[in-house]
Amino acid sequence: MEMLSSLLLIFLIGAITTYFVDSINRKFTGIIAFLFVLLGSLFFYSNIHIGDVFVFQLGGIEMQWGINDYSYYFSYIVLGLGVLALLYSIKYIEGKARQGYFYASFLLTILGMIGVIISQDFVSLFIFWEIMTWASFLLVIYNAYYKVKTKGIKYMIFSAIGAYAMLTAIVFIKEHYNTLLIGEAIERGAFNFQQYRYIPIFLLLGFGIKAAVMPFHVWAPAAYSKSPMSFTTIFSGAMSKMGIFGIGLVLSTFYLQHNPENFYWVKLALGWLGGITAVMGTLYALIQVDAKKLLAYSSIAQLGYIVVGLSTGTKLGVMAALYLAVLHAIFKGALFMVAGAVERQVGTTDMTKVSGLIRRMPWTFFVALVSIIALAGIPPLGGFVGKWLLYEALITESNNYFLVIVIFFSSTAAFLYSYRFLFGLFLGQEEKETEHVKEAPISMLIPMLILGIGSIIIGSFPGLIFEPAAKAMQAIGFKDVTWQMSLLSNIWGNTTHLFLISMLIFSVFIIAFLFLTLKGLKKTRYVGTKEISTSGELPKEWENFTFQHNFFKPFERAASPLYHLNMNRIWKDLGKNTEAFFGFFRKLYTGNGQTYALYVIIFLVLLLLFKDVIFS
Amino acid sequence: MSNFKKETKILKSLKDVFEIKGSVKSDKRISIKADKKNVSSILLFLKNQKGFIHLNHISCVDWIEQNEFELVYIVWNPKTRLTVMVHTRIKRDEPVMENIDTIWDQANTYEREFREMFGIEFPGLIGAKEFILEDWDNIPPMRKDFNSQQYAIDTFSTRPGRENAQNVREAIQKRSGEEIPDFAKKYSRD
Amino acid sequence: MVITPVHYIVVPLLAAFAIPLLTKIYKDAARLIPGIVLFYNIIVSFNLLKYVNEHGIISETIAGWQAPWGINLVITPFTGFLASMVSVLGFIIWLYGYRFKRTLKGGLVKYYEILQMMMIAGSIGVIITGDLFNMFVFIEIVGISAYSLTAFYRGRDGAEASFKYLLIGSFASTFLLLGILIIYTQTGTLNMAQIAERMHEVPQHMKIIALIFFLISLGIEAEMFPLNGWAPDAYSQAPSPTSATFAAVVSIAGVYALIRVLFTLFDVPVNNYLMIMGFVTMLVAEIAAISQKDLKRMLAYSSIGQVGLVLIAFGIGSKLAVFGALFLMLNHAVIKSLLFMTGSYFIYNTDNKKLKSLNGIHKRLPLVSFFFSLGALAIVGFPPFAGFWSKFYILIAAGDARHVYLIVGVLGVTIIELTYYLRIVGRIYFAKEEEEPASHKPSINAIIAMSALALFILVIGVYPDLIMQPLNQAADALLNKTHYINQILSLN
Amino acid sequence: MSEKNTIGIPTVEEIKQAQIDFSPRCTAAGRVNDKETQKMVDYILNFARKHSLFVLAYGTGCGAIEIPATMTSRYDAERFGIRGAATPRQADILMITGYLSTKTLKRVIRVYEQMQDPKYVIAFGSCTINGGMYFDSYNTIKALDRYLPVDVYIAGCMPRPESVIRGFVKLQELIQKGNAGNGECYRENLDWYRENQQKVIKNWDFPENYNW
Amino acid sequence: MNDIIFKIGGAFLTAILAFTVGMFYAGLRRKITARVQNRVGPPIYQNFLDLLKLQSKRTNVAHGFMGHMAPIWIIIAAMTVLMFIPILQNNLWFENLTLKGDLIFLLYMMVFGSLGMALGAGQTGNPNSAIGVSRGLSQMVGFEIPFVMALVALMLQFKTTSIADLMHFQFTSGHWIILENPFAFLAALLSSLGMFRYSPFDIVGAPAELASGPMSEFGGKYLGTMMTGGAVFAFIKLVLFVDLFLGGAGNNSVEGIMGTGLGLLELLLKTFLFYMIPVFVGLVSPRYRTEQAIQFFWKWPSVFGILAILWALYKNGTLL
Repeated sequence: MEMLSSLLLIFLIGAITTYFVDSINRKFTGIIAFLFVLLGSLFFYSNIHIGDVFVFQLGGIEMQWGINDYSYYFSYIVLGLGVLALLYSIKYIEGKARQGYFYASFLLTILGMIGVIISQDFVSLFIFWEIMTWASFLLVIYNAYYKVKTKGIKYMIFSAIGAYAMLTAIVFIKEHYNTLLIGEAIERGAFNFQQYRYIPIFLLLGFGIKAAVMPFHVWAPAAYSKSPMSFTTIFSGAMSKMGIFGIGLVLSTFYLQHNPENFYWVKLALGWLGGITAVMGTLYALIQVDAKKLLAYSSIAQLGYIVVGLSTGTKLGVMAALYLAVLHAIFKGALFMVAGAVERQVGTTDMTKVSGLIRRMPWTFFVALVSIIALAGIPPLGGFVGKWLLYEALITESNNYFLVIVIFFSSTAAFLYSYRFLFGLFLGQEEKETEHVKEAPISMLIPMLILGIGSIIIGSFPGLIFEPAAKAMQAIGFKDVTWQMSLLSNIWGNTTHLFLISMLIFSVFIIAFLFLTLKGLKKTRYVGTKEISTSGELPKEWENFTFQHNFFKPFERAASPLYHLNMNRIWKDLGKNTEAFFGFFRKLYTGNGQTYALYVIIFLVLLLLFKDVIFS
Repeated sequence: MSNFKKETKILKSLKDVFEIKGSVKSDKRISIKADKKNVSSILLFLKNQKGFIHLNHISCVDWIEQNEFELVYIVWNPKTRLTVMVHTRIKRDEPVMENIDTIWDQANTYEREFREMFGIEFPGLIGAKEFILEDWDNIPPMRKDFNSQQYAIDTFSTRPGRENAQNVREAIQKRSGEEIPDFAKKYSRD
Repeated sequence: MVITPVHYIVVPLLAAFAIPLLTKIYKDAARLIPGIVLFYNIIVSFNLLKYVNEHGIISETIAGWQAPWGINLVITPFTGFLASMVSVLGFIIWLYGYRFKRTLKGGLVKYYEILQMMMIAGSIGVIITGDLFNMFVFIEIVGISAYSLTAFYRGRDGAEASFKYLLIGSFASTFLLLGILIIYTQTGTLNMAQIAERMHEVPQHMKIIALIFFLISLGIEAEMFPLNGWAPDAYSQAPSPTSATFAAVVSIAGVYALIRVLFTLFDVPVNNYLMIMGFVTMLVAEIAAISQKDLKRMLAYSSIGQVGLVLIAFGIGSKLAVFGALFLMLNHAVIKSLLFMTGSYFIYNTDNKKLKSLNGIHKRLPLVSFFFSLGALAIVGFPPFAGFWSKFYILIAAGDARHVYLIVGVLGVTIIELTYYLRIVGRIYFAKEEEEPASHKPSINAIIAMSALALFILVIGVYPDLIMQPLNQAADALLNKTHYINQILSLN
Repeated sequence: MSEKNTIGIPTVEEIKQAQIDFSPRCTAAGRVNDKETQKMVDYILNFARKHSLFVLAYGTGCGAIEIPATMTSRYDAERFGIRGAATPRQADILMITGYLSTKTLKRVIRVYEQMQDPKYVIAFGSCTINGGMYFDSYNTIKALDRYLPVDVYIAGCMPRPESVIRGFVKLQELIQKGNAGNGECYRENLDWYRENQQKVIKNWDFPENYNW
Repeated sequence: MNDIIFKIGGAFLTAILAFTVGMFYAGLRRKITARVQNRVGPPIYQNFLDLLKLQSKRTNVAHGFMGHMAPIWIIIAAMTVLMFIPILQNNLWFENLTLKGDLIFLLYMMVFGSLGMALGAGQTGNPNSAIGVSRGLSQMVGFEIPFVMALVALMLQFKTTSIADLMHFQFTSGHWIILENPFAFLAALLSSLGMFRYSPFDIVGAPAELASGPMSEFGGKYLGTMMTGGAVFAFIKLVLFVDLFLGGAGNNSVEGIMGTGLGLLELLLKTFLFYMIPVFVGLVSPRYRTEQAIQFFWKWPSVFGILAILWALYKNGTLL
């Protein structure tokens, strides 16, 4: 099918066009980029059908692109979020330099992601993976301040470690199966575990780094928070899901379908890594003062849940993971957009400097509120469904009981940072500096509202996501996946009726709201946040009493042992030691001709001395 | 005077360096009178050379008859347990005194209080702004020429029935003819 | 056969002598003639390559002197491929350097052009020659031009670098001559095919001693660790087009000589040696590169690292590995030329070789910055650029040979490489710096040259099949030793 | 107007009249419900109000030391439904415990205005009545009802907890009758109060309108 | 159709019951506290008076939309959770909409109220509110952990995540879970101390330090509504514990109204007895700081929680 290649071509042409349009007229760059992605998405959903396959030869290697249910499921994340993020970008990036660069990289990133999900052989998977990586690197360093550069390099190094681990695995897959097609490799079935144990491990490492799994997560906070927010939407919402995509693929193909007996240790290791990732992400999220960074750490934690879900390898667990993947894209996309809107309108997202934006940006707050509720997993929004599935999977199907506690700890502590985010930016007293702030422009609000309303709807009707997710699971080898539109049920026969809950909550809400609002309506005064009651003091105009510094200090003190494990520091030490070790080698080049001549002589002597050893 | 050996020694050493008048008041208490411009150097000398590291107190007296303020700096040596009181006088007309909150941080509090209550300026004072009083618009209240009672009557409404409260005891006496007991006389306001 | 390989030798030599004369007539002749010569070389190369790929090996004997003493030129698909590559790159580098230092006095430009041309011609000579002694001669031609060009700026640093190069280079010549001597005494011939044929008669200890001399001398030319101390200094002190030539042409010739000697002449197993030394070369070079503060020096170390990878690939020795190695040589030549070209524009504009001065330079040189970033991404091996494929094939080959540690090592070193290249990309684009107009905008010929290379990188990256066929044949030709011997012996 | 004393001591009636002139008591005080017909509702609500008195824990002067004694085991004010409230938003009673410097008065006024109707003021000790021992101080006000509407004064320096409880009981009686709680009166006569307040508080930086 | 009417009627009855009982329990607590402190104390209906007074406040101050919504979140959470907890076993009126009462749903729904109120408190702009919220949320992370451990233990031991099933198990077997898994009960009991937020875990709204913390800007109808919600929540917690550990209520064979009455009596008895534990602990305890409270919950209660899970696995036969 040429349709697949034309799809990629749309994005490629889009990238090139935007790059050049920018140098002609900056005004239309964003719109053109958006139109290209819209076109691509429409093209994808109208012309490309499940089961399409495109086989060709490139560089002597057989390649195959295709679409199955599993990749179709992830295309929703990539293209859906991509369209919204680009619509959002138009105003977000307006007025900044190098828009062509930005949009071209953006489109290339989307191209890379689409490529990853349509690749059905390992080489094109790797190629698109790397395109995605470097294009996103260019975006990570788009913001032109100094620290970004090193953070971008950090991201790139970890990505490269992952990618090269993947490449190693691919090389050995070629050696073992003598094919590079994923489907063929799966068909050839069980492989010699004693000898090739590291193949899936390497693949998992490669995908896991992109999914920011525990010891390799250190690139994520900086990369997520320093990129332009409209890109972070995709970065955290969709690109990290590529890691999830890969992990799911690897687990199902290498373990569940062919070697279920070898799954136990992987399940345990991956589950606990995911759990620790969730905990560490949460713990670090709640001590952040920058909203963007908070969200970045929160993304790591959420990805931890998804990895835990996948690691169970059961229907409910994988369903939870797939559901959470979409849900995380929805609410974290919305939240990063919120952070971006605040950044654009106010100029900073430092929560110690911003507060009380709710009156200035009510719609943005609405989106933030809805998304945060979804993130925290509070019914009746979507997050609860994901949490429910995850717990039920762990308790009823996976027998990983203590992991439940870890996950629950993380998700309870998530309330802390959820509140911190809303409070830090939107609640509290208004800053005098933010008096002039206006609501975000409409083209930024629309995508945010779409995502916000999305997380409300799928809270009551998770079946909307279960349907494609179930198909996707069948595509990777799960049999008889059942789902219901708004009813959750586990294998012990317990059910939770979401629509009923929503209706109940809604009706109680209506009653309570009417009661509270209508009662004494005339005598209720709505006053500003400066008029607080503490000790009768009248706050001065410039004063801001909002409690922002060391917000969760008590928790931090109580949990201080947990904060001792600082992966960032460990990696930094490792880097330093490596550099010191390198220093020794570097000194071999003294810059002195005599030394070099001596090397030649010594080398000659050595070769002559050990000639029997070397040339036998 | 042999009892006050240490005290005399300190006094002598002070007199050697500065132009001061002074005497040993009592056991371990030395009182000196210094010129305004010497005060800070005397205090520094005492702090750095003689071990009077602690500033006990600074007090201010309004000598309205002499048209002067008197400032008393009381410093203490914790080792020898000697106290030195440095008296100095400044003109009421130009109430400016050297700031010593660089020598002792705690002097800042006293000086801000004097600034507000007596109107003495201390150039270079840290936090030289409203301290205890809020929005004071009259002459500084602790000066002797400030009539507090009159100010209170003028500013704050007085409840009726209390206008001549000062004479109530006398009035009672007059009305009922009873004697004011001796012990009560000293509490009488007139 | 339309053109004979002799043209390779004759035309540049004649031109070299003609240039000083023609300069008297037409002032720009010194700059034009090398271009014409190199372009002619390209035509010759493609013709020959096409012929060779269709009809088999060409062996041309000059002046009727037969082996063992004669000068004979051999074009196989392998050498033909390398010769074409070197010619094309030589021409592009000439194009790039067409306006190079035209403010210099005429004489200097003249010498520069002659030396440059001689260096390229010499490299082609190394590649196409069929006997050992001529190889030595051509290596000397290359070497002498290179020494002179290194010292071209006549500064203290240039002189020092040149002297180092000369010092180490003279070691190379000496040992090469010694090696040739031993071989000649043992086999009685200098023709490589004949030597290869008679090699099994040579006693083992003599063979190995000769091999060691070759390894040392050609290792110096091929920049193998620890014999490559000259390279960074020479690269960084030479004029930028010359640096590009070093990377794209001279080092290729050096590697060719080493590989030819090891693969064709000797039947001693050197695979492990090549892999280990290649890996050490790569590792040390990249480690040295990461701590450099000087752009050209860093690129020089990077070149050494790439050569190390080429040696590893040849060390693996399978068809796919040699294919990958040739592909990598091609990519390396192209990309490194591009990097040196763009890097030299950075240096012109900052008057400073330090990396620090690159901060935010993209505002002044957008196109050049773009090319540099492209080259950086390509040389690290990011798809969809050309660099990816060569590395990929080499890794696949290593995987087939089950060299686990080699794969992990190479990829680990690649991470180091990636770190410093992307650090520069970061600098170019993203550190803030006050804006000033570019003092040296790239001239149109330079843009054409760089665009051609960039286009190559992109096109090959997206569609590698374009050069799969010649590469395949070249790899076959190198590996099929008996065919080579038989063909040449029968032709002579 | 009975005998006028020669030495100028006013009679009780004169004092009362002067008191009214000095600080007019609110006549509109203590309206519980605007609809007169709802007697029963009034009764119930007043009953609830009188038995649920939240005292703002705001000690202005030395009298604050009597409050703990009143609240704790010995005198146990909680049996009357009296308990402390932490913030003016929740409180019913503002208890001025002793002298008020002008600086404190400003805060007290603000706190009073932040409380929600119906709200009651209990002034505590002589100082709030006539300045007490601070009658000639340059910095304390002398009669609180010039600045805030006071429901109950408790005389004494200091009043013992018994007196305090007596004051509360008096207030409860007033509440039951519907005569306590002058928040609306304060709002109606705001100009008069503001005038007095601004006379004392020099740098007036309150918001223009009565908006909390 | 009849069923639905019964359900709705039952829902209202339950709400009224929860409200009344909750308010009376709060009054009882005040009375008991007073008696322990050798005081007379307020009448036990005192809280009704307080509520009536607060609701009859003539003016109210709201600090914006979220502040206005704060009590509503609490009411929503309280009513929704109430609807999902079976009050009496097998009783038409008091089984509500349980749908077997999913435990995970309850865990999350119970947070809904406090988080919503925290948002409202945040909007008031009072720093004390925010500090109180920070402490409250931190403390919540403390006590939720042992509580969840206990619940997971129960789920594992009885292979269900439904409260109704747990109740049914106790009803049919006659064994209360407090005996079946004592460690789970201990863990839950200790974390219930934190849940009720009485001393020593009352730093969240400590009046002297924080001016009643999150509620410091709420008065009048808002405070009254919050009190209502709090009373209902107290009842919910008690019923939850009784259902989970003390055999539930309504376990009698008497038919009709009498049966319901007996069941309610049983429920009141059990809840009252359970309620006395946090009340009396609160009476004799000083106040923990937040980090001390968290660390307390992460020490012994969590150890009991782990023991509970191990015990459940042992009973289950899946341990080892």
